Amino acid sequence: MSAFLTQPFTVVIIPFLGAVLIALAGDRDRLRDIIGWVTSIAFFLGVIAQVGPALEGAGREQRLWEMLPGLEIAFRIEPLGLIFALVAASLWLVATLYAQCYMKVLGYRHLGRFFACYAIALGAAAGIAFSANLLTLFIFYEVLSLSTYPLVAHSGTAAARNGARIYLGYLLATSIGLLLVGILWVWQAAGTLEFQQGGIIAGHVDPSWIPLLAGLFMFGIGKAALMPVHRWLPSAMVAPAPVSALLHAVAVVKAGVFTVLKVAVFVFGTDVLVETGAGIWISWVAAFTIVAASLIALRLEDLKARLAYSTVAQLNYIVLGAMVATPLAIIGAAMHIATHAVAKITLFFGAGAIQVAHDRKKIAELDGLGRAMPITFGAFAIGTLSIIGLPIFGGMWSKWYLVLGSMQIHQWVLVAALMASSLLNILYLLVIPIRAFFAPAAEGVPEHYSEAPWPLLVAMTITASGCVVLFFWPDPLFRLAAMLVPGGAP
Amino acid sequence: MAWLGHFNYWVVVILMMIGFYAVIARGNMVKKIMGLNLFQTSVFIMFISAGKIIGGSTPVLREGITVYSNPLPHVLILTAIVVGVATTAVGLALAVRILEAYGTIEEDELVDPPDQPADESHPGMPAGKGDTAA
Amino acid sequence: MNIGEWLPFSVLVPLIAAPVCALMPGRTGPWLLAFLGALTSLLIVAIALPVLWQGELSYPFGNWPPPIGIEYRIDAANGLVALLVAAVATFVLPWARIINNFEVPERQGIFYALFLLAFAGLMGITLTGDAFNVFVFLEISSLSTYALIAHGWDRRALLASFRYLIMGTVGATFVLIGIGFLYMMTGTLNMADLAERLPEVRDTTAVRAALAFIIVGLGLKLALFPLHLWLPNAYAYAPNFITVFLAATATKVALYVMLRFIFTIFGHDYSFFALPLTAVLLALAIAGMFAGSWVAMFQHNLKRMLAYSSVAQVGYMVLGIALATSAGLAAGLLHLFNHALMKGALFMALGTVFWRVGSVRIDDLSGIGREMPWTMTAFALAGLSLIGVPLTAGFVSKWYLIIAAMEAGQPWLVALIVITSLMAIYYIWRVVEAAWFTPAREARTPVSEAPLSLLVPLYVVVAANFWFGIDTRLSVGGAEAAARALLGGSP
Amino acid sequence: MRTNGILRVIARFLIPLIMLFGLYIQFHGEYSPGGGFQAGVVFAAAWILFALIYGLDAALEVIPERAQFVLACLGVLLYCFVGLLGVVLGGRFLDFYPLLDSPHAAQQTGIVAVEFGVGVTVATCAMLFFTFFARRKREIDAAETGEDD
Amino acid sequence: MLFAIYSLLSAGLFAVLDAGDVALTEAAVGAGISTILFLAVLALTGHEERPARGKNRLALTVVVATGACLIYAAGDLPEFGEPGNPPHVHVAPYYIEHAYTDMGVPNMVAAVLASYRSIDTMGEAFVILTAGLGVVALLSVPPRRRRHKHKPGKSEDDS
Repeated sequence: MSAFLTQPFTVVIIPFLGAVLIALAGDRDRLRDIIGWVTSIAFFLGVIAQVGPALEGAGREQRLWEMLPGLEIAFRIEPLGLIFALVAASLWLVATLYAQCYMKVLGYRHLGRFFACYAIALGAAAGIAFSANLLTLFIFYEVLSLSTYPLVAHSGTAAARNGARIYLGYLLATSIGLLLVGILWVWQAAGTLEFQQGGIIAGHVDPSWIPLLAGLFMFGIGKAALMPVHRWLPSAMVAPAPVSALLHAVAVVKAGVFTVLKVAVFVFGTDVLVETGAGIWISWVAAFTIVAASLIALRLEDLKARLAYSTVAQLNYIVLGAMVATPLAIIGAAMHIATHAVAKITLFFGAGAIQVAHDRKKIAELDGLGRAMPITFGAFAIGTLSIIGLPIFGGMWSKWYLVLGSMQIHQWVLVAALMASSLLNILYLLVIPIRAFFAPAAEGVPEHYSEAPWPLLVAMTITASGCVVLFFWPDPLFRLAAMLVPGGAP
Repeated sequence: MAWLGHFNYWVVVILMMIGFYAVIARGNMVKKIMGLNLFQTSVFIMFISAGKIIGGSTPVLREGITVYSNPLPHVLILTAIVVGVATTAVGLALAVRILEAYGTIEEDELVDPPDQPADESHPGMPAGKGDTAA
Repeated sequence: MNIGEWLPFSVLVPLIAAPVCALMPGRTGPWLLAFLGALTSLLIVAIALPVLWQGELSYPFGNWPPPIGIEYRIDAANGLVALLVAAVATFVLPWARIINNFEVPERQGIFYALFLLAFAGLMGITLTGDAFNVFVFLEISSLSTYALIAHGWDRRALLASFRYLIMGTVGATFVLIGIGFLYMMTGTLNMADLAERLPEVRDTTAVRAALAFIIVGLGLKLALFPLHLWLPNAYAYAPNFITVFLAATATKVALYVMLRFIFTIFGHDYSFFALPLTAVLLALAIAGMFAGSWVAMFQHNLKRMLAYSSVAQVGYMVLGIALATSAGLAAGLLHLFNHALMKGALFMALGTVFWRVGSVRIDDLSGIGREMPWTMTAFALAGLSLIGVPLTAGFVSKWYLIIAAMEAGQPWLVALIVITSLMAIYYIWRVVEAAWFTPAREARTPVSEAPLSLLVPLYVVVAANFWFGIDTRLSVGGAEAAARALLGGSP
Repeated sequence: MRTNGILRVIARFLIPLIMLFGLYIQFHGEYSPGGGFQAGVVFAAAWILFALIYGLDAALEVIPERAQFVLACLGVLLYCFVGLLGVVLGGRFLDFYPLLDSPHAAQQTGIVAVEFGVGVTVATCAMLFFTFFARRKREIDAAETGEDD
Repeated sequence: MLFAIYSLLSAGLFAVLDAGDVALTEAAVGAGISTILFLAVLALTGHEERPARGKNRLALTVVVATGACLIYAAGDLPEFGEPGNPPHVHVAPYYIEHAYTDMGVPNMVAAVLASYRSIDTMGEAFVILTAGLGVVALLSVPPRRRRHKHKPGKSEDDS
């Protein structure tokens, strides 16, 4: 029985069951909140239970059923997926605290639908994390796209509908138009879609075609926000803050870059990527995206939009790492999934808290607000520093390995892009808390203490401290990431 | 000789083309159905002429006759004729109803604005069941 | 008793039930009889199916050995199609009862008798092994279909029915001409016998013309682009029950007959050699896929939208067949099966909405998702299947179609399939958005959810979409067995 | 037309003759050209002629619309019944040999029976066509005058 | 009228081609029933017909294409009336030789129709029944909307 309870599929199914119960609970607030808590805690425990075996190198495997001949729905726990699942599960706990308060304070309606879709999105993320082959992954990838659509369109205004339409349009079009084609190509060539260390296409696809195939995958995984398929991410910012925080800083976008990493390591194989040069051209696109997105972010006045472009840039760190494909770069990319998630969710929480407390969205309106909301902006500052990659914050480690990895293959342009991005980060992110604390107050900003409700503050504090914790205790994360590359730690 | 050997067939082709042309080009629905009849009859003739054997006779067993024409096409065409008259009847019934509903059976005059809400004076139910059955 | 002896009764039972039904008064009796007739057919075919997968069965009528008499010759291919037709009839009828009481309140005895005739006609076309018998049963089903479509409550139903009658009769006559040529060249009408005797005369102009006439004639019936003109209005204005039934079965049966002629009677090596069939069918399929999807994107009447989408979906099926490989044929057959499931569910959901709202125009349905959540959820789920989202039946058939296109060395087709799928997303999502994310029009009185008696059958069909997207043994296995049966001994 | 005496007189002779002819080709179909369809149509033609001369109402008194409808259904049912009888008696559908011991007699019985079924259906359906089309004219006229205020 | 004459002519043609049964049927159906139906409907619709516009060229193309296809097919069709044609050497001889021995029926057409291919004939009976039901269903709806076009919104209950 306990063996069954800790099977991967059981973990994946928990949020789906929770979603059904939440939908049934509908508008009964208390009942719905309790179910939400129970679900997220159960999910967290389920993921935690996978860590031990995985660290010993014995990740569980579960084959459910054969959908088409040779194509199974199957799950397998491996280190990368576990990193992603851990991040999603632990941050869901925090986000539950945050979201239940946020949605009620701002008076949103149809909360049953909202939290049900929220839970489904998490379940889909777990399905992506644990999938053992491309087909299973693709299925949950689509479930994730579809289940987040109602969340983005939640408010039902014309702007929200329009944003949601762009959002879904980009994600479905790229996934069906490019990703699925890539998957079919792999299936046609290799005869399998099973993830394997070292890749499955080596020797099956003519090397001269591999750059094209890699392009199909990398642009097909629209959730990784490689330019020019990044437009959906700013569009998704019409969603309520908890959605932007957990889904568009963690679950959805990380599902994208996770898939990128997974495909790079387990479908192409790092050797193939390096030898055929397929990785390099895409890593250049990623580098371009990093710089371009940072430059765009500089010019944006809306706080959430700026954060969205920052996310675009940060996601491409991971794509870049995956495509550089040296062991250090892969480790850096895997770690960046976690470190960026913790930092970015803090920033979005902050943006939401500002909205709840003072209903402000424009950056110019935040001058001096830090004195009124010290906790919010303190957390915001920590998140920013972590993203920049300064010591005592977790973001440093992942950036460090990414830069090292790029140096190993003498791609100085990529190194330069990463460095430039750090500088730009200071310019467009760090200035926000600095001005909030030190600039003269903008119009209407109160001078006395007026913070957001306590659940929001608690949530932010937890994630901000997470940034610090990851600096001092990166070892478990590092060990998991190192298991991805042949020969373990470098 | 080949041309003469197929003289039956040329009749069929000409009839068929006339009938088919009437079906497509005629605007009047009754004329269309007449064209359809003509079109079908030409096919009947094709079948029947395929069953004919020169020097043969009607396939009813009689003393002193050894060569009979092929009975199978006759059977098929009996069926086809009935199908034809059945189609005619249904088509004409439809034409009558269209005449009543639109006031004309000329194709050119039958215009329904494509996206108008449904015509409400049809004997069918005009609007939904609403909440009455809830 | 041998199941082969019972198979013809899947046609005869509904056929005999029809005149009885016409004589019955009231509403319950005719409906029950129709349902029992369909159920009997379904049971007979379902029991026989495992036998059919092993090989073919023959039933000579009147005990006259073919080709003297007429036989029913049933193998995996027509077994699968017959199962589909019978299953659709059986599962749609429980839903249709309330719908019909609303849309066709009077003379239901005749209405259900006509339905039984249409149903039996389709079954007869499917099972028969005689070329002329195809024509006779084709006319039974066509004539009853014309009359059924005219039962629609909009006056445009009459016009749609008339145009269908003209085009359908022309199509049937074309088929008859083709059969006539075949008879004149071989002297037989039995399909198996024809297949045996045709190779002797295969290089004649008459046989080639016969193939052309039969393909054009059946192309009219199955709404192959550009011969689809009758279909959108016929589907849009027919009573909803009839729309569901036709959309799920009629074009499929016509397609099956075309396959039977192309592959069994003429032999696929001949068909694709004598005429440039691959090129022509491929071009028409692609044109249909794009034209259908494109027009569907701009329809206001949702039934018309789905009808145009059917034109596009027929394109997918023909695409698979045009590849002329066994994988392509299996993919086409699989889509034939799966498309029936998804279009059935979609039209059923729309019919349910119509029953409440009295309209299927997209403007009238804004906000309906909140008033009829279960019905519209069913629509959205079936829509996912139409788009081809994984875990649905639609995904499986598109998957096979794409694999078949790649195997046939035509990878560019993949792009076309993908693009039209994206168009499907657009037109399905338009409805979802109107249903849930648009405020209701003030002019429309709010409605409530449909009762369980409508929702349960609807969800059974929706569940089938997911069942055959997850457990593909029956559909894929059936399609592959059917493809083998159609290709016969030829490799 | 109804007032034309000559027509009436001729019709009085002609209609029974046509009906007789119909019956002849119905039951003599095995021996000479003719059979169910032709007989049915000829029989219906006689009735239609009657209706044209004496009026539809008079004709409907002879064979009411409901009777036409019921007979049309019964005609095909007779056909099916004969077919089923073959199955019940151990043969196949529409197998006439099991009907009687003598093969020729069995076949002839079967053929006559099914031809009769066809004849009934064809005759009554043809009458139904005529009834409905002819009556429509009257109904429309009535509706027209009714609406003309 | 022309239509009836055409039907009679074709009936005559059938008789010449040894198809007595078919001739009888075509005479009764084509010149009889169909003509009466057409007359009945023409009485309803009136005889005037507008000249059709626009479609003629398309129609001509389609018809010529069909005709071309038919003529193309003719090249290899067997010649008229030759006893050696495929239809006369396969299946049909069985009927001619065995119809009488099998069932003692001298009229081979009747034998084929009602026994050898009786399921076709049954189908045919059902076709005519279908048409009957269809006509009944279509024309049972009371006629009251002919003036609809001119009086939109007028209730139909006053008739």
